[in-house]
Amino acid sequence: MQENVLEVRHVNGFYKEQSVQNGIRRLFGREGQRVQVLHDISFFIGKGEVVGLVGESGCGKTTLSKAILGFLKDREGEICHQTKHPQMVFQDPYSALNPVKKIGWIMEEPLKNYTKLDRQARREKVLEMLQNVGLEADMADRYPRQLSGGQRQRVNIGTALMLEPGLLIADEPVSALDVTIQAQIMELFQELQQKLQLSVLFISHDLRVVYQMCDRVLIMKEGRIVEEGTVEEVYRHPKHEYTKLLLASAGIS
Amino acid sequence: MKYAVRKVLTMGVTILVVSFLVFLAFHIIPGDPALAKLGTQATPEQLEQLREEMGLNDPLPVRFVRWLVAFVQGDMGTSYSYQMSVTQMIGEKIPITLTMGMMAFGMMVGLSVVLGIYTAKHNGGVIDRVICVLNQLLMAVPPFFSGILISWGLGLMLHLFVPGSYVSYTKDRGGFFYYLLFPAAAIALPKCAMAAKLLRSSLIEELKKDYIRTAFSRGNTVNGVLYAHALKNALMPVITFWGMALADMLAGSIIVEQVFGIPGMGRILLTSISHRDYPVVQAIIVLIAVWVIVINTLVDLIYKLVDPRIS
Amino acid sequence: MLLEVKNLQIAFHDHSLPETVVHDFNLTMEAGEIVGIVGESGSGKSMSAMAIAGLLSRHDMTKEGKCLFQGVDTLRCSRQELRKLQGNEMGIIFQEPMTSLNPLKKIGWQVEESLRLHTDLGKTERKERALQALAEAELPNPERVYSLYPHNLSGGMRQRVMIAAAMIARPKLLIADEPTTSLDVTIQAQIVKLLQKFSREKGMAVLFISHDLSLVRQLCGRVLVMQKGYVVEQGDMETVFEHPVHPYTQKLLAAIPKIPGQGGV
Amino acid sequence: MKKKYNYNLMTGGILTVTMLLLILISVFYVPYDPDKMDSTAKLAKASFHHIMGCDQFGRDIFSRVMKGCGNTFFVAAGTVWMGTVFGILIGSFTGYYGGILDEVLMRINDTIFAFPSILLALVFVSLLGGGKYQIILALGIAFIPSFARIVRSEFIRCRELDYVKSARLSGAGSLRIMFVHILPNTRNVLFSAILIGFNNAVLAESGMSFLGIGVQPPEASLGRMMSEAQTYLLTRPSMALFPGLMILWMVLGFALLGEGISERQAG
Repeated sequence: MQENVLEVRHVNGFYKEQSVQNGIRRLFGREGQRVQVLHDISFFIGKGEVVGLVGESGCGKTTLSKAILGFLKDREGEICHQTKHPQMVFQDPYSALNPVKKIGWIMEEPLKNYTKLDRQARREKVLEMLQNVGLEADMADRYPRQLSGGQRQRVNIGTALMLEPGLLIADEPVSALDVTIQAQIMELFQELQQKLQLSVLFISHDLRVVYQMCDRVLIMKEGRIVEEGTVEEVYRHPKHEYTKLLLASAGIS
Repeated sequence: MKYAVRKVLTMGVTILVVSFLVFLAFHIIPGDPALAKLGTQATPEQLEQLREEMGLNDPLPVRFVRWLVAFVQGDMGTSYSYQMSVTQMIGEKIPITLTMGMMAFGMMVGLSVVLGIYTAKHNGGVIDRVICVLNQLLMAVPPFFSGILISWGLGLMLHLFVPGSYVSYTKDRGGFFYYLLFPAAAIALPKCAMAAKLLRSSLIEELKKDYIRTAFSRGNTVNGVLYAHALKNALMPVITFWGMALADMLAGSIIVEQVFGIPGMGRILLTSISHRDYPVVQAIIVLIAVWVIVINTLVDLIYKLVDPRIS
Repeated sequence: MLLEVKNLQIAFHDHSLPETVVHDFNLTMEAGEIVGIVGESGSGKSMSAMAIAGLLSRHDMTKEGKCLFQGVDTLRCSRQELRKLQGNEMGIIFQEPMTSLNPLKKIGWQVEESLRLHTDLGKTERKERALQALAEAELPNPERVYSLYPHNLSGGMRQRVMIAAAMIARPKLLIADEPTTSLDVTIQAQIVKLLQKFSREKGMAVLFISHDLSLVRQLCGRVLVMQKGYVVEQGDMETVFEHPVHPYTQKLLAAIPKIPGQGGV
Repeated sequence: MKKKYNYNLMTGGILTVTMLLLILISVFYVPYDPDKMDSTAKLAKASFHHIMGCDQFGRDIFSRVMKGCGNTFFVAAGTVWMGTVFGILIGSFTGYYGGILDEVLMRINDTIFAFPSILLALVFVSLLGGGKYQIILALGIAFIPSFARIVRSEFIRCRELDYVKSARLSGAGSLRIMFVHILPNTRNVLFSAILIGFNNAVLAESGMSFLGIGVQPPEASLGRMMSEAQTYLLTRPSMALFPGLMILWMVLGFALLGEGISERQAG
């Protein structure tokens, strides 16, 4: 058994409504009304493994990723990861890049905050990473608006990899892209994953993409993981009704 | 319904808080009301006695509640300078200023709707451009300048009215309204220009939206789309502006009353400020505060009526 | 023949060099037929569909060619003539169900709109038809939905409302511009089934625009592949998907992740 | 590419630049001492010596207009500076953190915001007394809420965007996220708010001076000049016209500039 990069045990997640009533309740030290969005979630990701997380909008995929990154304040259960700075690739290539900053500046940011490298060394690392994600070096001096969707997503992947993270969460990284661009980004992703032995939680609603990218898959519905297994297992012999429905809707099976 | 109750309750609380703040502000300032009443020749004993009579030695919250109760009952205190009831002093002036404000409001709403819709519909046309330039100019004119221009042009040159004169309501009803028409126009013009511009851009923005395309795809005429679909949506931000303008018009009237020599609230406020006649200033400020807060609540309620999304 | 588009060409003139976004677009549709147009963003597929629907009218744009719908040229005819078709003979649904409905009007009012504009049915009759249309679009509890506002409904339900509104006047042609793109997979499949049902039961033709090849495959009988304003390939669903001729079609099909043993798309 | 002419930007730019030039010159040079009364030139008509004529005391109107523009500009700039600085501070913290503090501050903010700024300033002036600096303080406080509100809503919009989450994952602290990542993104909105606020300040200041509670004599002020000129409206309308036109010039310049800039940002 390999060592696990991420272990999630019996996690319950809650979302607090931001209302005046709740604010007043908090003022008197009471708990506000909360809605449970994650129910008893348990899974693990091994080193160098890509795990897919499939579900429809509102099923709690994004909340789960927030919980893993430590952004969800109100949760119960254990989340252990071996890595210092887990990173994330976001769905929307447009809003994930600060529009008033240059690409180089954005990619440098993790190094500035977490390392003691000087300006020169940071610059070199950025240029190296640009090459790794298949972009020209002069991209460093451009603004996000001058880049296409595919190029932006390459920059996002590059930024996430700057710190050589042990764990990467990819939240629908290709669903906002055209099919042909999607194929290119997936190829790049797989190439980097193998080269750097990345452990990835790959969130997607597209079963075909998940099939190609992932080793194992988790099917999520209404805050619960309803099915789990290797991709082959789940796709060929789905057990849960919901998985069957998903596969049928996508024209697989 | 729950929404309305909540809004009205919030309004009540806000009015209380604001009037307390105003009350507080006018009690921190230096100056002794008893001294102001009796003059500097008064002996310390006399002063002390009057203070006791006026309740000035009681703690602040007690005095606030007493003042508030009296205020609600219509007793706003006594003016230092004129030794007469503030209620009486202001009471005569409120209808004048209010009439002028409402006339200005009516002018603004009417004109801005007509101009806004016309310019949005003929976006880019010659008349649209002319109106836009005019709007831009009007917005930059301070109300006292437009007042002076109206006095000079319509009053002195065209002899439509005599600048600086005022007709009392009791003497001549028609004349009263006629003479308030000009100051009302001076207040309304800049606001009207802003409202028309806002409605125009709001409509143009609205006409680009997806549901407009849907409306066309069902076979609506251009006018059908404009009036049945876009207008209501486009009016939302304009309603907010109208509300703010209505609140602002009282402030505008202070200046314009000065230009046209109208004996309204603005004039009393100014003289009271320069004479440091605090009871009068305080009463007027609280009244205007209530006016502003009530208008804001009304705007919120109208919003709720128009927009089902608000809860 | 229901629809005949001949040499449609659309160009923009907002820059000094005119930019042609649709070149030489040809299409014929028979009653009851379902035709798909696929392509990536910027391929001109939506532009062509909107031109056919008579919803493209910008002063900095020129449209050439012919687009005969029941003998009326929707590119040239007056707004008056166009209005008689839109919402009546021709229904249109759009990509974004969230923004395509007027947020301040009740669902019932919006579903009935076509009837109000094109027929002189009374209020009760209109309501009856609207409830029927909502039920046909498989919305649960039509009575309740009728008096709700768009923001009360989920994306999938709003798209059903859009379909009900488009179907209420029994159009002969339904133009669906990426109707499922912003919806979840399971809802997508339901919407596609719904369109299929309508086409079969009412003999309505559907022009289905999408970037999702697997959906087009499930729904359509014939397909046009567009790239950068050109129709690069068209024909039977089977032929195009099994034996693509044009390199771009091949590339598109290759870009879809394959699941061995499950067949292609 | 065919270039669309941005008339608003051009006109606004010209008006503003000439106005600023005029103010700059007035600091070093004015044709006459603006306070010097010349009994021989009382109510003099516009002539070669006095290009805008003289007022009832024989003071050169052109010189007074120049100084008055400077004073108005100074007050407006001070007001806007105060509003912006405190508005950014309050707006950014309440917008970024939210919660009960935000709730309370925004209630207060909304209430102040609902008041006509000139009225608030009147209250302050009645408490503090009139004068240039009192006006800046009074109007400045009255202007804070509008800026705070704008900054806050921008921060609320931005804090949910992915690039902020990405910055947090990159190890940026809250202050760095607020002022290095988010704040520069509010510049467009903030800039047009500053221009609009500037104009409101100009109008408010001249209005208060018109009422006699703004900039105090003998310092020249456009508003006061107009209120004095009212008496001579029949015989010398130009006395009111020139200061009025100057206010118009200033406000129009900034308004068109703002309009033009937002046009450019949009297109």
